[in-house]
Amino acid sequence: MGVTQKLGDLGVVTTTLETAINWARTGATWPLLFGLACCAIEYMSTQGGRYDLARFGMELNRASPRQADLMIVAGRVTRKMAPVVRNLYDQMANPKWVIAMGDCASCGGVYNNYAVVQGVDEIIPVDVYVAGCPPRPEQLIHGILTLHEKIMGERIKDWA
Amino acid sequence: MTANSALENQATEWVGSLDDVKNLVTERALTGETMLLNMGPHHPSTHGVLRLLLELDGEEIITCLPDIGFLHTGIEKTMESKSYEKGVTCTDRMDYLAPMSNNAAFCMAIEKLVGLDVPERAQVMRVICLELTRIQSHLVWLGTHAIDLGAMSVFLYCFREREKILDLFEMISGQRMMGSYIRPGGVWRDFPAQFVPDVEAFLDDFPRRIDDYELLLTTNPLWLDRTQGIGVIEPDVALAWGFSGPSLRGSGVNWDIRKATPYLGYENYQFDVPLGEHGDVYDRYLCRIHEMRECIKIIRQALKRLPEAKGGFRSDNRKFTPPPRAELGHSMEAVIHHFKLWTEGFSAPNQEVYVAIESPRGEIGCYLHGTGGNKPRRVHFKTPSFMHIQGIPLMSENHMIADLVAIIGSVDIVLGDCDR
Amino acid sequence: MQIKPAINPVEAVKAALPSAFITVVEFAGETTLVVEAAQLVAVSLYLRNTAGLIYNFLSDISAVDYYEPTGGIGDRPARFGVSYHIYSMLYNNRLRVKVYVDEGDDGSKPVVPSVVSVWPAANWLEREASDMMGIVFEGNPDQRRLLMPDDWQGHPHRRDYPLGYETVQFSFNVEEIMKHKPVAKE
Amino acid sequence: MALNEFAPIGVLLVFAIALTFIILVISRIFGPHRPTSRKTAPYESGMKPIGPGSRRMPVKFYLVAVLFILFDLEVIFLVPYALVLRELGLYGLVVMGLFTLILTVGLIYEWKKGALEWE
Repeated sequence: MGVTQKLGDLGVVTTTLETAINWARTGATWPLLFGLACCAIEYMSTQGGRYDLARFGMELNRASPRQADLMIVAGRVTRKMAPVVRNLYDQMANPKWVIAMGDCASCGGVYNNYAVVQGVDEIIPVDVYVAGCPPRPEQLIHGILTLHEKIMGERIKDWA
Repeated sequence: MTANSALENQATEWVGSLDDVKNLVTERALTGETMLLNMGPHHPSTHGVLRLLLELDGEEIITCLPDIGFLHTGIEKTMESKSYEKGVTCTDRMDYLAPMSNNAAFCMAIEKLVGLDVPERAQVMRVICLELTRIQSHLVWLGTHAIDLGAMSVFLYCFREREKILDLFEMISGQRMMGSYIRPGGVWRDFPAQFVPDVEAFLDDFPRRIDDYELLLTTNPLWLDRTQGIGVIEPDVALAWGFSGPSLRGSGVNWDIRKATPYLGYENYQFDVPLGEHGDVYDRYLCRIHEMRECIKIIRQALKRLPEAKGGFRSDNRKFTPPPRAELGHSMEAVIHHFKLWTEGFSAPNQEVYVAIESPRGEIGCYLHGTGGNKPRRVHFKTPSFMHIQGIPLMSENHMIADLVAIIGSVDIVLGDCDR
Repeated sequence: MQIKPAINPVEAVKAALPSAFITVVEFAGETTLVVEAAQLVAVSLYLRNTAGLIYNFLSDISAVDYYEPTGGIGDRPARFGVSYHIYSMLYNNRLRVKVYVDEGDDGSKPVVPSVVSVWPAANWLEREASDMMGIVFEGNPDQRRLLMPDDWQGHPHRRDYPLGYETVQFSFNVEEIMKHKPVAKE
Repeated sequence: MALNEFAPIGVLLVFAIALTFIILVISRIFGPHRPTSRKTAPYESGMKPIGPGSRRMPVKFYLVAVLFILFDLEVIFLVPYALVLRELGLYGLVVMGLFTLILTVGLIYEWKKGALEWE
């Protein structure tokens, strides 16, 4: 019988190192300032006063990939932009996650033509897809919460 | 080979050649005296994915080469494979800060091509939507322009007001930004009863908000130092390089399409066009702030004209506009028109038209060429951001990088608008 | 200084440069002046500098491809039509100057003289038309591609260029598509 | 006996060194290191850099740096004076006034010389 089962969940007393690390990582996932198109404007509204991403510790948009640990691909990724997106993803330090915000980033959306990469998962691995064109701020926050649940479930050796 | 040695040899011997930019930059760059820096697609202050290849002597810009196309989504090619009614939703995503002015440009081009009439009530509704879009677009411009130059709080205030306008758009079109509310022949459906009181409530409260922004910025010495005398462009140079809108009026050229070639009944509204004298960043800022106040005047006059405007919210020429649902129950022609319009759409002659209207950024022109069938042969949008980005090198000669940030903010560019 | 009253651009060009004038088309209140491709710069300079015209603002350059999938080019004189939308700020009237060019018989690109010397705004507009339609504007200072990546093959806005449509993924065909969809692992 | 007045500074020193040791050294030992060639490439807004990274810096930067250090030291000298402002009274005011006056003359000289302008 594990300690938690015997004593019940005493919060920080019976927490595991893994949960503590994951809790710290979800507490302040700093997004990369990476707005491409219309979803970036909706992303700015989410950062604004009414929907306020600061509640999730995410109000600090890091412009350089070195200091960011969450890349929100907000907008349509074109053929000319694809190497830049891959370059930025490579230059981010582990642990890093990706949210494909909007239909254009998730599956090419309205633009099924020569110029747009049909879904950003063709160039970088994506953790959460947020539907919508552009997704409402509530949809994006729902996507972020889904990502937090995913992070809470991760093991230490995934990133070690 | 450990990490830092990889960094060392990468920095010293740099493999690659300068010949592709040889004829564009001065020879000082080729000898290595000046530095070539990418103010690239991923940069906090380029308002989107614009890449500026800068040749720098220390902080000073020698040459600035804009490189666009990072957001070219082939919207015009996609619209060639869609019928006219379906093409309206594509235009929303072009200039994503002013979706309704793209819709209006495209729909007015269709109406001109097929000779479709727009009832007076629909024109007044369009004017209200366009002016609300102009306010919303200027708020995003002011927010991002101020945050680029360090005024964080203005960004939050502007987006607080913008949320109110987005609620109004959501009430009439169901979508906050990409409403596709303006359709060929008029608008999608009538205003809900709650819309007009809400707009009046917004208009009563908004002038006080603009005074707050002016209080924060207009007489702020920091703001004046960063914007006055920066990015000056003379009127004739601006005209020759195709500037339009507040960027052109900032240099003192009195050209506003709503006044010069009135459309949608703009000749009935009294409003004045703000002009700048020096054509620097500060004058363009003042023009747009003043323009926001003018929009309030226009919307108030439009709201007064709305009740007695004749006609419905959309033209009832059933060849082009689908009949309302209620009519389908009891009239055979309505079912036939409904079926034809929603399966194949209407057809337009094999001719070309060009319609230019005043979008918040400048003159947006829609060149539409029909094929005789139900799909356009060619849709080409002449967009203001395209010309303003072409003009950035003119304004940024021997300025500093920090001034370039102010210049980019002042010409209010949107990359979706530029690359289409 | 007494401003000269506006004169009709079509008559003025027909009188001043008769060899350049081909036809005029009136449609929906717009006048289209079709001119010789070789004399385009002369006509543009004339339209911009003459006292009664002063077309000093170049609004837009649009290139159209008249290629018909069923073959031929319909009733047009050549496959490519480049139309220049110019606007006179003084007299507040618009005009479209149109030029028809065809591909060279050995498949070489159509050539149009550049009007950058007349209106500097045409620089990027021409580069976009040449990038999208494959029309060479000789005299344009920068011949590089503008919107597409530099190593892109073909000109996307030509009518015979495929749209690049990929079959949309639904529940019934998800297996075949996932087989050859390049999903990035790491 | 004067030694124990410096005790708090000693404790502060120990804490500072311990903290930096914990942050830097331990994270370098236990943190995972996977330097791929793309990750260590210099970041230039997502594009490949043009031109060698390290090059001759323009002299203007050096000029600005020296001026900054000059006036920074002046402020550092003012800080201890601010602590004992009451005790020194008029005498302290005159001495420090002279000290700042000399540096202000230097400031005016270089302002007129145009060293503060960037060109």
